[in-house]
Amino acid sequence: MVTEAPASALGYLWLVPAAPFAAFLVIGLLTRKWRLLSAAISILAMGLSFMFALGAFFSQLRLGILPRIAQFSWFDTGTLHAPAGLLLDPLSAVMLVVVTTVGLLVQIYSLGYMAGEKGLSRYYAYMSLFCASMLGLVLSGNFLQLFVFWELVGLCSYLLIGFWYDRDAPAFAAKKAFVTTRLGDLGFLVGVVMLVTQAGSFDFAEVARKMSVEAWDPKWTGFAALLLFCGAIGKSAQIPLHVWLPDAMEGPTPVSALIHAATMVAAGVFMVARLFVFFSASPDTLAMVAQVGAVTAFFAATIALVQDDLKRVLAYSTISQLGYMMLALGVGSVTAGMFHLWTHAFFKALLFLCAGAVIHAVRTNDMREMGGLGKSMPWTAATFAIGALALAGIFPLSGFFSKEMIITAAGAKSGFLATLALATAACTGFYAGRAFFLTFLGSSRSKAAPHETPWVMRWPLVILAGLSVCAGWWSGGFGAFVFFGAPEESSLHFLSSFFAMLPALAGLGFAWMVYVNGSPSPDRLARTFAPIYTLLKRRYFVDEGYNWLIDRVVMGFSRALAWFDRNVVDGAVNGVAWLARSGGAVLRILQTGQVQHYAMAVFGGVVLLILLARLAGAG
Amino acid sequence: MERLFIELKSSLIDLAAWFGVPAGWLPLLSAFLSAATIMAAAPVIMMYQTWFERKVVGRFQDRYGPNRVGPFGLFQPIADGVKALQKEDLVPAKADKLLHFLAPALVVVPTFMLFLFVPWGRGMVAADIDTGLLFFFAFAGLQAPIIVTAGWAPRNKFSVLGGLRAAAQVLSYGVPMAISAVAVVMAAGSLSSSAIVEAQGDNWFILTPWGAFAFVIFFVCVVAETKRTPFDMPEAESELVAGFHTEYSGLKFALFFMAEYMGSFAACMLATTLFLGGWSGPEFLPSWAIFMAKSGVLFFVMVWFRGTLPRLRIDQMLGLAWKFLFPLSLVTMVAEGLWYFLRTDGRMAGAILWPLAILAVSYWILSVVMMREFVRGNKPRGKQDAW
Amino acid sequence: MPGEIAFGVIVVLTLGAALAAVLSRNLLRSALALMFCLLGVAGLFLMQGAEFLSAVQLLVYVGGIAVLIVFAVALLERAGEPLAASLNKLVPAAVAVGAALTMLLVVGLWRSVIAESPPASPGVKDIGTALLNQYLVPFEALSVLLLAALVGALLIARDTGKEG
Amino acid sequence: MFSVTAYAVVSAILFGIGVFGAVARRHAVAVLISIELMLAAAALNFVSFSRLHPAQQAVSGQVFAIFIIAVAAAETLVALALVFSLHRSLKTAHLERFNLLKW
Repeated sequence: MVTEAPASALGYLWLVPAAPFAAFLVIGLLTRKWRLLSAAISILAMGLSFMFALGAFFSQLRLGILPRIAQFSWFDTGTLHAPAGLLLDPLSAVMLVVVTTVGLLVQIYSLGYMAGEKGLSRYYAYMSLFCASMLGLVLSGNFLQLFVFWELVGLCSYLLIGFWYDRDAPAFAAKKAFVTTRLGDLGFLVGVVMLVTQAGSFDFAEVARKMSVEAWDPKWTGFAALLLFCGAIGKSAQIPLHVWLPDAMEGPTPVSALIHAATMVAAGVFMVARLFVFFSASPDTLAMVAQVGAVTAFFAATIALVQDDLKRVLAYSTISQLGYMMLALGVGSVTAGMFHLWTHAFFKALLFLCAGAVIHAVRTNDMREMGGLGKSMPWTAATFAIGALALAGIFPLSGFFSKEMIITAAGAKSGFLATLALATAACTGFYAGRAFFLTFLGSSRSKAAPHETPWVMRWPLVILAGLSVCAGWWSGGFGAFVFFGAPEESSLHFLSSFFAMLPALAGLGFAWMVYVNGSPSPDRLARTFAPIYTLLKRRYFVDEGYNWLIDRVVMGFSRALAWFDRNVVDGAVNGVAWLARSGGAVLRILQTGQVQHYAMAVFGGVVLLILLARLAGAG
Repeated sequence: MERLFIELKSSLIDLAAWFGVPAGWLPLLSAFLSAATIMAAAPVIMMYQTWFERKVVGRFQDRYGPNRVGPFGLFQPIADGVKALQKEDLVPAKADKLLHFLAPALVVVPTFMLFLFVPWGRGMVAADIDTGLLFFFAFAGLQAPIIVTAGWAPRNKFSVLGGLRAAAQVLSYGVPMAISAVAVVMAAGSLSSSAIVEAQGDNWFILTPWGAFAFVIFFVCVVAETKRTPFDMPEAESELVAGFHTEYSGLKFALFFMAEYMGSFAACMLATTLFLGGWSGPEFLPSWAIFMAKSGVLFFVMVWFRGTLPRLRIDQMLGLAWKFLFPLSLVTMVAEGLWYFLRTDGRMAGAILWPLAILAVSYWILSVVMMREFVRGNKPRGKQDAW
Repeated sequence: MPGEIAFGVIVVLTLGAALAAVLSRNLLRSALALMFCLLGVAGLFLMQGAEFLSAVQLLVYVGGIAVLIVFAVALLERAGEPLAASLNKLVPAAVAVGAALTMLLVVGLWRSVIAESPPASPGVKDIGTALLNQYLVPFEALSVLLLAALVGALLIARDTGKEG
Repeated sequence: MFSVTAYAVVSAILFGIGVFGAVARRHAVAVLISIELMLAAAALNFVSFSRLHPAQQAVSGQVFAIFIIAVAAAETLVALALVFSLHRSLKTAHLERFNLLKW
């Protein structure tokens, strides 16, 4: 971020976030009544946004790594400079493509999935706003804008998770998502304030420049970065704030796809990558990031092993994959982290949309009631298989390349982290296989008559499947495009790479044995490892722990506060109100309602004024 | 003959100056002399109006009219006056005594004032001021509150109704009357009555296309303003006994009667001034004689109306004022403007045709609308207004 | 001298009528007194050379407003409103304030030296020119106001048909 | 012609009488009458003081008086309509009864 390309080169980039936002306004204000028109407006706007994002991406690719910035001074208080504008560099260019591609496909897919939904206009308005906020976040060049869009993304995920607000579960899930991420956002805000007040500017480049010029204490910067990381923990659902993401499955499935692949959770990873310069200031912070990432990846993967709900499996897999990304960032490889984000976006969107198609067909989330769907839904089964293999990291699908990059990067730093990553890869292979086998193979356990998806839902799957296959082949160029510090060479050594693929293959094979061959049978496994099984099934009792904490500690404290509020604070307020009311009761005797009394007062006042003026004039 | 009255007045003033009246008082004396003349002449004119009317209406109804007192009944009005003086002054028990006494007296005063502002002859305007016409209308309008008071004073329901009707009528017809006079004011460029007469010369305003319309409107309004048939709703015997002057007898009644007749003659004089060239005419006759003759002819038309036309209903009458005469008088104003500018442009044919065209078209439209209204209005439709 | 007499007569008429208007127990008499008072004011206009204004005062105020008020009184009275007890309890205060205001104004006027310049009485033409040039916008606004008042008054006073 | 002061004094007295009536009279129409008195006093002041200026400004005073008269006409019209309307619903025109908006 030292040299800049001319700002005018940004051209119509502002349209990328502006088009969906305009769609949101138009739908919200004008076309609420015409649902299909709303959908068309939203998709058209997203398509426009997609075109311009592609244009920006390729122009950036041609230009190389130079960031382009178009900023104007929003306000300036003297000690604090707040610009507003757009920042385009390889990082945001990649994110633009991810967000607009997934956003567009999800919106098209929603046409089929949400058909007949009463609140379709509302749905598309939120979707547009969601994409617009994420795009704005990606293009932010300063802390203020970043924070605003960060919160907008949170708001939109709240609105969309709670889309069916008339049911209890989505309403609670939405609240949970909002409150949990808010916990992380508090840290984020403090971190932002620390950095911004120290530098006297919101501008990323300016803060970074101040940091190096004024040689800030690395410990201090590291602490600020750690606080920033809190935000990422919340948004990207890292341990211990991961609890909202599985619950967020209560939203419509396309929303889950969007949240998991491109918008909400990617924001945390993106933020860390964007502000990596501050993280890199302190090795301790980086280590912390890596540890949190690795642990999250492993624990989420183990939980995913035993879940019965198809969407929950995918949700925990997302948490796990996000852990991978954090791990990559923590070991210092922005390239690996972002590349995994890039590939993961496509195959996780694909998996969710497939899951949506399946759920659409069998009207349940429970894998125990599925099975044998491969015959009736060949397209979905095929694309899901591609997604699952990519998720497991099987050559030559995209997941292989990105995961490989991460494991290599982790291995260079610490053997423990690499081991954890490999163990996670094994688990990933197992649950990916398990999900596919339980859903599409075997005999049908479904009560409904499943059917293939309509074409509006099928084509996004096919396109995403293609992307899931191909996205990884760019691994060589990616390292020269998105990096921190020095360009990274493609570190693919075939032998070691295939060695790294072994755990995943093993996991897949084991899944095949258990769920297709039936020996050992799942039930026996569960009985044999009963304590572990229960622990995993109950997700390490994290939710229960939180509930206990909140019920006992927080609520007790709150009750004390409530007593104080009711008796002391309210007492004071009521006292003031009582004073005002009784004062009014006395004063209102003056208001007789007789016009002539008022007239009398007016004329009397005139007389007094004249007298006063005379006296003043005489004196 | 022409300057008879003017010379008479100036010689009297000279005489007073010779007797040592200070110069400051002489204008007052002049005003006093004019006022005295008017206060003497107007009642005499009024008396012979009544005689004239009775004679003419008698002819219309195929009878002689008054012919007992004096030759051709010429002394009949004097006999009537004596009779009125002798009659008992009846005051209803519950009447507001003060107002009952004041109203008849007050009603005559503004009527006398009217004569101040018309040019009786060349140079014979009692109060020759810039805004004479405005004052004429102002004093004509002054009658309305007094008549309401007169109707209210005896606390008789019919009287009140008569008074309210009279006020409504005077107010309503005052509007088109004033507006049609505005057309004349625009043409003459002055509000002074003598200036209006001089502006006409021998080209009377009634001979212009807009003037003809304006004159008809004005004259109809004048008839209504003075509450004469067919617009004598306020004193419609069949409905309200005798309207606002039901409870007045003797001299008080005579005063109302006098105010009415004097008012109608003053209105005729104003119509003459505005539209008929005032005192201008053949040179061998004195200007005041010409003026009186023209006004007399107009009064004859009024009598003619009375002998010919039946009475209107009150709502029809007010409708005529607001829905027909008022818009038409506005059109007259526009037509006058057209006439004026086309004439100064030198386009004489256009100056006549265009005003005629727009007046004819609006007349036609308004009369169609009005006829509809009348036909519909004849069927009872909801509640009629209380007067 | 005749001027002084005329002024005195008119002033006495005006103020006397004003007092009568305010004090009379009978509303119709009040209205009639108002009419006389306004006539007197028109006379004062005339004496100051404001002929046109005097005529307008007569035409609009006396011939229009006074008629309206008299009309209203006759109609209201017909509905059986007792006209007695015309003054309320505020009389002493009202007298005090009215008198104080008048005294202050008169004293103020008495003390101030008003520089008289040669009187100029604008004619009808001057006023007309001023109205249609310098004061055109207020003039038009006034016509709109009058129209609005007319329509508004009709709307407010219209009998909704429920009661007689 | 008399001094402006004389007319102004007359106007002041007229205004004072109007104030008294507006405050002390019971009947709405009587109050209206008193207000007319005050307005007339104001118009009289405009005309009187306009005499202190040369013709160009003197017109302004008279024009203002005309405006006052016109506004008074509008005001009377609406006020009477209100009185009629209130009289219909409350069966009285006494101002002290019109306290529906009290408190």
